[in-house]
Amino acid sequence: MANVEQRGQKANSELSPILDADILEPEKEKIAVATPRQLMWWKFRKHRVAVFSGILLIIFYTIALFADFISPYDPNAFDAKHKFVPPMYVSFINEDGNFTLRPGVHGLILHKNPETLRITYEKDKSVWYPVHFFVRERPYKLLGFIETDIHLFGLGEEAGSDKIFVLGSDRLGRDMLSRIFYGARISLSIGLVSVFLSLTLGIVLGGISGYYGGWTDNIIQRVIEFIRSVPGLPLWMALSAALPSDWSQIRRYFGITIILSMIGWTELGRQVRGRFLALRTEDFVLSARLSGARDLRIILRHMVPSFTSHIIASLTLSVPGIILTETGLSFLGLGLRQPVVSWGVLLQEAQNIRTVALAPWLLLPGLAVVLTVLAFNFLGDGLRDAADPFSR
Amino acid sequence: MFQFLMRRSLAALATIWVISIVSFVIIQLPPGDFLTTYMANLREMGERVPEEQIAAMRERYGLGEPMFVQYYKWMRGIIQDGDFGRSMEWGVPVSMLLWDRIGLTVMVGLSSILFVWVVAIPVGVYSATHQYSILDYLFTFIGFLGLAIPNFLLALVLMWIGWSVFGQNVGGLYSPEYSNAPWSIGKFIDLLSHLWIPMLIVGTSWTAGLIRTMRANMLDEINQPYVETARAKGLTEWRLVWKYPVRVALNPFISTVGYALPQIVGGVLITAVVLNLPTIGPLLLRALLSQDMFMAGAIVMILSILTVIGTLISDILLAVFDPRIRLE
Amino acid sequence: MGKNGLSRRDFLKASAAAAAAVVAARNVPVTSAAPLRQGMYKEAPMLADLVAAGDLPPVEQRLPVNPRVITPTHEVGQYGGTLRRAFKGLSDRWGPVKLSEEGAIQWDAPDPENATLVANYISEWSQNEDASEYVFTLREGLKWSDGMPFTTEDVQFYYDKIFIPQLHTRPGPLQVGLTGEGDEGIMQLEVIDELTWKVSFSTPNPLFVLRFGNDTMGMIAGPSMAAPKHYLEKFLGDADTADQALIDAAMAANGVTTWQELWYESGPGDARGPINFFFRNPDLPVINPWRSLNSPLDDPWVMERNPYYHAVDTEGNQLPYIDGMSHALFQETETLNLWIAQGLIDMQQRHVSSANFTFFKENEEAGDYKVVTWKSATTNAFHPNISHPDPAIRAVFDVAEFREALSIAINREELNELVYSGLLEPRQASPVSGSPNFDPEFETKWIEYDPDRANQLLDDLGYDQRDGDGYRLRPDGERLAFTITYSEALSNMNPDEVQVVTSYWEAIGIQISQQVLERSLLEERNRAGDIEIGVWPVDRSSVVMGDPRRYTGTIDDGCWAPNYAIYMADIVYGDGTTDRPFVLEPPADHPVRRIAELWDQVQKEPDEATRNALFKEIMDIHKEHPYMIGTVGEDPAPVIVKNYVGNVGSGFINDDTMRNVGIARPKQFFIRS
Amino acid sequence: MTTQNDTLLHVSNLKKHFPIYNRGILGKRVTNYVKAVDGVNFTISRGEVLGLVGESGCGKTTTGRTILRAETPTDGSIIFRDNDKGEIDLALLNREELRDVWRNIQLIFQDPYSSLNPRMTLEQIVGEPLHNYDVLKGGALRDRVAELLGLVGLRPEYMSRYPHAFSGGQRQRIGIARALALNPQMIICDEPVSALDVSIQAQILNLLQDLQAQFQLTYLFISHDLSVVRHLCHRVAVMYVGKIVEIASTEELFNNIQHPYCEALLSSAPTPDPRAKRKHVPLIGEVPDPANPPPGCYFHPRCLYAKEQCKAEPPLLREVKPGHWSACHFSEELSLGS
Repeated sequence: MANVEQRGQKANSELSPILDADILEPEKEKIAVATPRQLMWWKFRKHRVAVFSGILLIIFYTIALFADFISPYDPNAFDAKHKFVPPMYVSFINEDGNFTLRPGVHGLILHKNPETLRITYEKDKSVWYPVHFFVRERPYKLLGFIETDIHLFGLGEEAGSDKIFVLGSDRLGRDMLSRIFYGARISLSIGLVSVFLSLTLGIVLGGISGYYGGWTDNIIQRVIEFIRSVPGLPLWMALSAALPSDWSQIRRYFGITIILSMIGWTELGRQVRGRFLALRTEDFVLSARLSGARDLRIILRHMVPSFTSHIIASLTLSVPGIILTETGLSFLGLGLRQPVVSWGVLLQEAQNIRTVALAPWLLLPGLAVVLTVLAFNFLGDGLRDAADPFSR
Repeated sequence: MFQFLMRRSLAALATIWVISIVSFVIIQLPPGDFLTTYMANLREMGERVPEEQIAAMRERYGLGEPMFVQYYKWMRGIIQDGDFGRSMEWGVPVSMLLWDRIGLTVMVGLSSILFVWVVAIPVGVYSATHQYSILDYLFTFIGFLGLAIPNFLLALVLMWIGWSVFGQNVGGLYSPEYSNAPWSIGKFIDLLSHLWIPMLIVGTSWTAGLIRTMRANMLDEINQPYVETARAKGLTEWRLVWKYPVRVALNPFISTVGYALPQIVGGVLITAVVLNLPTIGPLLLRALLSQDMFMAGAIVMILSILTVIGTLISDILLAVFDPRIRLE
Repeated sequence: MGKNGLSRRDFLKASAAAAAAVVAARNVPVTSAAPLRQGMYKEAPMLADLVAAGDLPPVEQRLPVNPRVITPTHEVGQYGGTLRRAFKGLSDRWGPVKLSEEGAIQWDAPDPENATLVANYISEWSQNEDASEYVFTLREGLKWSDGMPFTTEDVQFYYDKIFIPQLHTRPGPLQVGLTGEGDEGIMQLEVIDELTWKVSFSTPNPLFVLRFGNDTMGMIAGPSMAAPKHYLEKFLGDADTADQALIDAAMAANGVTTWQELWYESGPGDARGPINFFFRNPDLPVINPWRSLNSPLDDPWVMERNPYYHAVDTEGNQLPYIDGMSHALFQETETLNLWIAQGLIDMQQRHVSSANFTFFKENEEAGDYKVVTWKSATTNAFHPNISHPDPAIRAVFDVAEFREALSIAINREELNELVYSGLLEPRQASPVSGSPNFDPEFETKWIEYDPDRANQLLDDLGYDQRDGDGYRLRPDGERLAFTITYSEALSNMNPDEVQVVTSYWEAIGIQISQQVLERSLLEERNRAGDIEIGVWPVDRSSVVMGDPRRYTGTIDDGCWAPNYAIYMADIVYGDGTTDRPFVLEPPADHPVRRIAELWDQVQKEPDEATRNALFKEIMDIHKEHPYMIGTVGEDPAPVIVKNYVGNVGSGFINDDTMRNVGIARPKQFFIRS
Repeated sequence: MTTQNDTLLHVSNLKKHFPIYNRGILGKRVTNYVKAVDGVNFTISRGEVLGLVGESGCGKTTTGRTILRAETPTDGSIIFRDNDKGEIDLALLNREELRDVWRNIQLIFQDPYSSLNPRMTLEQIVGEPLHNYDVLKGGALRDRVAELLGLVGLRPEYMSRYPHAFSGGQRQRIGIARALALNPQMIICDEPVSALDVSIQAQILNLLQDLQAQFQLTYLFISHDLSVVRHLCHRVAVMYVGKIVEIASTEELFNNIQHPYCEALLSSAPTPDPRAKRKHVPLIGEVPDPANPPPGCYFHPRCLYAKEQCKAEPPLLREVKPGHWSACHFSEELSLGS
């Protein structure tokens, strides 16, 4: 220690002249001291579609999180008087035919064909219900702990048994809008949870594989090759079909999640391994070791940060696959089931061409799926492009 | 080359062996043994089954014996007699039900791959040669859309349009009048007129990825000096592009078939369920839902083996085209 | 009571009474109508051509001396045409089978009002005083579809090689040939002459004919109690008559490795094998109106008329009218629905669900068909398990007031409207209107929607405390919470109903969770007896005595006291050797003990009045405080009938006991040219 | 060689062989070895700068890294005389013990781009060793980093910048600062200037030289560039295919070449003095594959003076003059060099 000080003193007195490294102008200096995350963000910001997709996804996830606040109705509340109501036009013309600033909907008159029992609705121009905001209705726990009964919008008490169906209703008179919102909870979270599991598996196994190499690497590589060479869907179908059917829906949800991630981890594992292999021989990793860093610090402080951005990008790109698979499995009747509401479950209910011909709005959950998947793909693309701000 | 072939074939065999174990596990997965399921199915159909018969079947299928003995018996049956076990639901050997459908499954799969290639290669080349043009963006967008729309949803929407607009049931692979007819030109044309729908549905989800691959490969190649040289020699742009860069760009493209195959099989499967195609897909779904596990296990196994073989073939093709692969 | 344009309750009041009358055993012979004079028979043009070409003997020689005469439902029909139908393939055997099966005694309904058991390929039958002996006489000159004579040798062959009496060491529930008293209870056969045979039992078996009418006893869709010996004996691998070349060819064609497997599918005696089941063997001689032309693995599977069919219409036209049937294969019911709407189906009842009523009706014109409605002898029901292994749960469910509260908490009108478009009838789980056991009081027991009273009942039972989430608490402080266990395949019952009923019960403060099981697992769990509330439609509610297992609780696929059922099965059928574990014995004075005793007596009681009175007592126990909580029932069972198809009646009862489509007598359906 | 007391590092019989795998039908098996370092002996005295020269692929970088134990040696010993702990054989140390050694031996990398973690600021990079060995913390660490940056000619204000803001030369200075952080006794400079522009090279070399003088550092200076070595080193060792072929003081070596390879190497290098007349000895042929070196003297296929003996008998490194070692059978007979 003393030695260091002493030498330091000496060095100070004999400083070599400072070389003419540039004093940067503020703009460049900003870049010079920018953290990698900032650089990535600056690069990402330029990718308009990706930014837009990101915003869209934030909106979707917010909806999922606050589904009970935003949804006008209980997603499972049926209503014999409002089966197959088509999406309603929100109108600004009230019952007197006057324009108002407050949006509202007209009442419906139900007709039932006595022969075919077909139900049709006619707009009742004489009745107009304004949409109220922050109405007090069925109680719920916001975010699971705040007890409240305030909902974003609704028709309020004056509408009696009449309802607003922005996206129409299904065969049991359930509000499609509320169902899609609630369905987002399952469908969007299953992607994240599953990706998280995949990531854990992928990082642990891929990391072991890549950092230690040798026979561990060999075995893990063979497993990955095997999983990738087998057609996934039949396998997932078989595995989900084999989930004990006396499981509760929650267990089933996690069962499906685990099945999805069992397949999903291979791609991540491969990438993590590849990164580890590449990084392991990087000079800066060796230099860290020579600087006395122990394995854990090398992995966590040096290796992991330098591929997190890539991993985040590939994670983002693997979420849609999982969402699609969940939707597909539920659609086939092998995934989640009623009364759980997920987009796949909703689409399974739309499987029926006859029903869809009568009520095409039942396909709307499909639109939600497509938008989400598109958004994730664009976002992932943007992130991937931005992931490597140091590319020389 | 011989070493390469041997190595790949051995690897494929090993994979198939693991698949057989996985399939066997699938057969064994449902709670209880398949006999209880079978009996329940019989009762659903209105049969009454005496206990004696149950005991007789238990004996016949070697139930109660250790797992590996059952596995051994099952494998022996497959290898010796092509006997995949008996479909509980249909009451006949699984193999009797599968072969026709496997043929059609392979056909739908191959034609989908063909479709993907026929679309993806020229579009990819165009996108690369006309980078950032309006059509390039359009193709990218459509491709992404194809990637984002689940196969079954697309099938559903097509069915719905077919039904509500044209009053036509677009499902199936044949019109009713041809379904039991022997092969003829008429039947073939009829088949083609039905085939394009599943082809389109399965294809859309894959063309996107392949267009992007092709475009990227082309961009890499097209900026190589040799292209400039060729251009300087006065080759027409058309010949210039198609003669060299496309060929080179195709190499990594061939290798994508290997990993695309498992996914295409999945796509064919789920589409077939919606469109009621007489392929293996609806059979698998039904087997799974009714826990007809010998059937399900056999289908998973056969599909997987087909995939492994397909991948092997594409590997070998690639090695023929691109000798570097062999050394890897 | 007419509703939604559908007739209700005008169904088989009379018919079922008639059925009951048949069951009321008489010891006078029941014979078919007198034979028509020779030379008056007419035949289908396609057969006439064959006769003219010398390939077929004339119709008089093909028909028995005294053919069965069938009165057409509406009119004398026309010959010709192929009826297009759909099926789900090999496993969907009951569709084609019920169309064409031929029992010695068969249900017959010239109109829905008059369903009776009649002699079919036999000319008459009789029974002795105590119903322990039955004598049957074949129609003289009856022939197999290959022209070979049908004799009592075929009956003996069936008894020895297909029924195989040695197999039946222990009786199971409802086995037709058994009475339930050990070895002696097994049906004994005695061939009297070429046309006559006798079966006997060691104890009275008064329900034999009734059950015989709904079971072809193993020879599915074949003649009950007979098999074509001249053909089948060649396939008996261990007999002198064996033809090894034929056996080898059949084994190869069917992918089996032993000759026994040609005979059975699952085990000895099931007669569903590839060789002795007409559905799978086009070469098998039959006496059905149609015979198979190809394998059901083909698409479509087709049938063609049997030139030797033994029945004629009132004008002497040999039946059937229709030349052939063609079954197209479908995987998803959805596909069938589209085919129907496109007019590709000529007549179909199986797989046609009332859930799609509106769709079928709306496409009547496009598809050129009519939707005819029948009525299913079914009531959808929830089954609280009064024999649950947990005494606390048992104590909740086995209280009439609790079940009443559950029952009246259900708004059946709304449920009906919501899930079934108002097509079904709110009712208690009870025999359907028109059944001999129909009881209007039973039907309406506890069905009035009254949530206030339901809450009051629960309060009075001591469930008046509620927790923070608003659920009722049991006196022991546990939440009043149950799991409904059901399968998505519930015949015609829509799983949506479970969602709706769940919300009704939640509304009276009972927490309900749901568990969906694959069907076989549901049965498994039901056998294990630990389901809390099961869901299952109560079917077989027309001629209940023919198959009363829903009410005795001894059926495997959903019942109200699965653990007591083991005990009851022991009393009713058994010799104490059932292999199911004896979980729980009903308490000493429990009504289920009485039900078991009563049913045991009913089965052996030769006197009709006494038997009916005993059986009524069983139904009255159920009526007093229903164990099965019925919701809505009497499903209108839509039947698709192309406008050019004639003689398909409407308003028939749709029940397994009466052979579903079979009761409309498909052999007299015809296609108008 | 120099007296034992002054010896800081004594490398003897150092070997580093890399296995070659062949993917057979049934997996990998080792078929051969690349003998990257094959029995290297030398010593370095305290305060001495030893140059290690050779064509690329001759094993000089591997030698450096093996001494540091970034690679595990196949055989041999690496005796390091630590100030406090006395003599240690680096070849025998485990990972934890090596951590201690790395306080005293450091490495300067060839590539200034890949050797700096792009996700760390200068402060973090240069402070890393101080942090890891718990030498300094917080403000003191920051001060020391500032001081180190000053030492290598960088402004302390740059501390919060990331490497991407710096040029190659500047980056190499950062690497040097990091190597100096713990006041090591010895630094292995692995071609520290070969990746830099020629104009920058001199600056860095001067800096290294200054620092060496200032702190009495010991360098193992690895380079393929003879002129750089001549300029900087006290002694020079020349490597060829995993072996040292000649070792002597710089003056001695450049004036009195004893090995034909060195002669060829020297004659192909540009000389700082264009007027100096030198015999031009072309270096013909390829460097042999270290997995399959030729028999006898590895250099004989390219040697102008090769004789029969050279093809059969591998020459030993022997002291042909006091302090001048050469591995040629005929060192004494040949008259080489200028």
